[in-house]
Amino acid sequence: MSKVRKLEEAVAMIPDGAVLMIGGFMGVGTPPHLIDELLRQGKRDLTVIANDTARPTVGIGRLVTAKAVRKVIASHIGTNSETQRQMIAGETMVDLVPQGTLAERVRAGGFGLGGVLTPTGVGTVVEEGKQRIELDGTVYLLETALKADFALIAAKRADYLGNLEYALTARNFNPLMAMAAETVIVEAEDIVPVGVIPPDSVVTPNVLVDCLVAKERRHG
Amino acid sequence: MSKVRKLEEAVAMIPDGAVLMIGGFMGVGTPPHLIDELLRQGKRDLTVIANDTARPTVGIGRLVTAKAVRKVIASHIGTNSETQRQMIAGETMVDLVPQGTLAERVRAGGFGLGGVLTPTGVGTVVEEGKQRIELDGTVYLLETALKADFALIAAKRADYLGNLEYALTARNFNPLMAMAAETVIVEAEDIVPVGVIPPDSVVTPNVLVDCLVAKERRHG
Amino acid sequence: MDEKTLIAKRVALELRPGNLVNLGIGLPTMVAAHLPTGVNVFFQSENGIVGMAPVPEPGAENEDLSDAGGSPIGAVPGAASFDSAMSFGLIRGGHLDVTVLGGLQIDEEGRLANWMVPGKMVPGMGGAMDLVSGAKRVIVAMQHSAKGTPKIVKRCELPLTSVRRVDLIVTELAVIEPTDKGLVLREVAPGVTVADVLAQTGAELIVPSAVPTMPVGA
Amino acid sequence: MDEKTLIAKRVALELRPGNLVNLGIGLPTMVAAHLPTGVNVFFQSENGIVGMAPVPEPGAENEDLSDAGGSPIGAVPGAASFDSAMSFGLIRGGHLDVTVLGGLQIDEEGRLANWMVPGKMVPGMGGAMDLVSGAKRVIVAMQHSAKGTPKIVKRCELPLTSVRRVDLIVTELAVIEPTDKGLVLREVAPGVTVADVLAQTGAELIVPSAVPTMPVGA
Repeated sequence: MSKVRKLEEAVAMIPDGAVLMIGGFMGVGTPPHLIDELLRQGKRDLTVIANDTARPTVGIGRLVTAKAVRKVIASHIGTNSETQRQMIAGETMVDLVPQGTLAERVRAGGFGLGGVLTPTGVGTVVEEGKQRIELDGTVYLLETALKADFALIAAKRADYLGNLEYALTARNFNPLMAMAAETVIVEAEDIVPVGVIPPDSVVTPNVLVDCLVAKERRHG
Repeated sequence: MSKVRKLEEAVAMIPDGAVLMIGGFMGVGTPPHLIDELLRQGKRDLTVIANDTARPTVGIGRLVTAKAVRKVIASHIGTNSETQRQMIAGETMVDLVPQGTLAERVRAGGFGLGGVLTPTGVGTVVEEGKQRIELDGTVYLLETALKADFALIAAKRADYLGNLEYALTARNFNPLMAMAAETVIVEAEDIVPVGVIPPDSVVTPNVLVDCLVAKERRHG
Repeated sequence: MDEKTLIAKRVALELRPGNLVNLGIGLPTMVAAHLPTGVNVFFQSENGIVGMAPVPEPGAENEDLSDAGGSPIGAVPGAASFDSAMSFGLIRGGHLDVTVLGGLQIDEEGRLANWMVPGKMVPGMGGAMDLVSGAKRVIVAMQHSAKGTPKIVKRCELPLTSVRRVDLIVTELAVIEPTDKGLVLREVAPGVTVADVLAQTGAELIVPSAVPTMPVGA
Repeated sequence: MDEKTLIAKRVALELRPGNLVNLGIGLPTMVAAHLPTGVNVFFQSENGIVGMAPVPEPGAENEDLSDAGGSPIGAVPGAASFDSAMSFGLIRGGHLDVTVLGGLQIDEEGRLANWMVPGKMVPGMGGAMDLVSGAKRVIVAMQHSAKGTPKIVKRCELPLTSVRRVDLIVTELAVIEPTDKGLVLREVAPGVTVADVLAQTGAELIVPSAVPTMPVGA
């Protein structure tokens, strides 16, 4: 049962209005062809959970610029003037979450935890509407789990089964998101035979991956 | 500033009564020479946080058999009749924690979280004395962070700086514990030059490691 | 076919190609040897691997590779190893398709007790509580009675492993499905009658008009 | 020496051999270029690496290796890369020795505001809140005033980054240490008087009998 799918087919599974987690940090580790294809298929009303929206012409920023996104949950939009404009104009909802909290909330979703207690944000605007819990004299905020319908993952290498490896800072949110979504779609730079990636090097085990996007044939 | 220390020296840092996290699962991934040396130096009144106490003559079980341990926090003592005997006789305190909860509590300690919400244990004896928190109709237990004075870690390879790699199922609790203790002492099967372990293969970054136990010279 | 093999064979029919499966120590471990032809699954061992397999031959054991009981194992091509937090993330996070566990008692609400006998046996819950709370499907594989005493009871006297209702109970006598209406008798073993099952069960069973025989070959 | 270089040089004196250090975007990044001789530290970039370094030469950039601003970086031998949860585990868990951040305002309680100006600038807090809450030592490196308006104030009007008291403030005029008694003037820049500092500060400063000059070379 191969997981390899054509790009169009993989992205066609995603309906308008879906909640997407998209890996990447300022575009590094964001799956470029999946973004291309979301745009080509004209998806609408997406909710995007991601670290940032990069720049207006880069990565997730392109979805914002194309007005494909209804809501963003991110830690940072400062490098994307268009996201800020849409937020201030009330065109796009933006939920800002401290980066470490965002990472833990995504992880909690994927790891079956209801949430975590973090000291980050206590006494700031981030605290609004949240439960404070004091333990041994330290105050924490209860931050709840996040889940998604789809995770769009960029990997350095995948084997035929879907075991994944990432490279350097392109790893970032990808392995966390691959745990936290109903359906996991992976764009890998290389697809290699089973066994090429040794067990200790696998960061995302194959059982988490639903769909592996076939490489574009650039030659021939 | 080398982190490499002689075995005696490294273990001499640990006072009687210390709280230790010790890696390993049924002895696999437990640092054997560190256990030997704890016994040789006659440590007493230790609190040991570990997955299990292996068997009476294996790994952490040897500390229990030698009555070096005052308290055990573990998920399983079923393979060690001596731990069970000492528990029933009231000689050793044993705190039993579901394995996944133990992993998250150790991780929370190392990751600066106050605790996590888990569905595991709800409605069972594990719930006693704990806070129940309901989110969106699901009940969770609030499980709090664990920390230790020392972590005793078994790694497959360390580089001169203290970057660590683990092998197969010998990884288990080791990388979690390497985050959660004030002082981290590592016994590595091999110590290799910096650069031998590539950045993406490092599981425990060197900045977490305080002390690397020199290899025993078995020949020459 | 002995009773344990019968149970293992019947449980094996519940597994689907590609499933991630965790087998408990003891009887459940036997399921691996009875996978139907063409059904490839991935076995997880909660100490940190997906893709466990038997050691292929004596002498090929590896010190760094064992199952949750500490016994040497092997691994399939494409296996992945990870730490204990990730291992239980897979279990608790709903990524584990099936867990097969032994049981001491199961009650009419389908709740399992399998981790301790107060005053007698205090092994600790290990991964059992997480497995029962988190797996998509929980199958209990056990003998129907313990020394003549029914293990399927009105209400567990032993401490519960989880309040979650298990999905299926497979014994040497029957296949029983806990539902919101109660325990439903789904199949009887070859040569076993409904009356036999009822006689050895300490809880009320809902018996459909037709109860087929377990589809297990000799 | 320009003002920013002065600040960077002074901050660099706070770093100790072996420290794990996170430098914010902008002025704090300049600290890396001014490490005292013999002080080797590890720089973390919160997008997932310990051991970041400049790209050694043009053309050696790598698409998979960037800083938290998305700009290409290099790495030292012995660097380690990891996911975002681990990166913030290092920060929140007390493993990060020093974070150096810019500031918009700091108040008499040593509380920092540096992530938004309501109605004007809504970039999001990124990693700043975790860094200020979690690092062992928080150093704010900033210019003393913004267009003539003091940035060190009685009480922050801008939304706080954290209620945690920062450990040191380094500006082109002074080194100020927030304590439980208030803001203590520790050093003045070469050629700057105590009166100069007081005139450009919007908060009360505790001035010891002797205030030495910043030990920074030309």
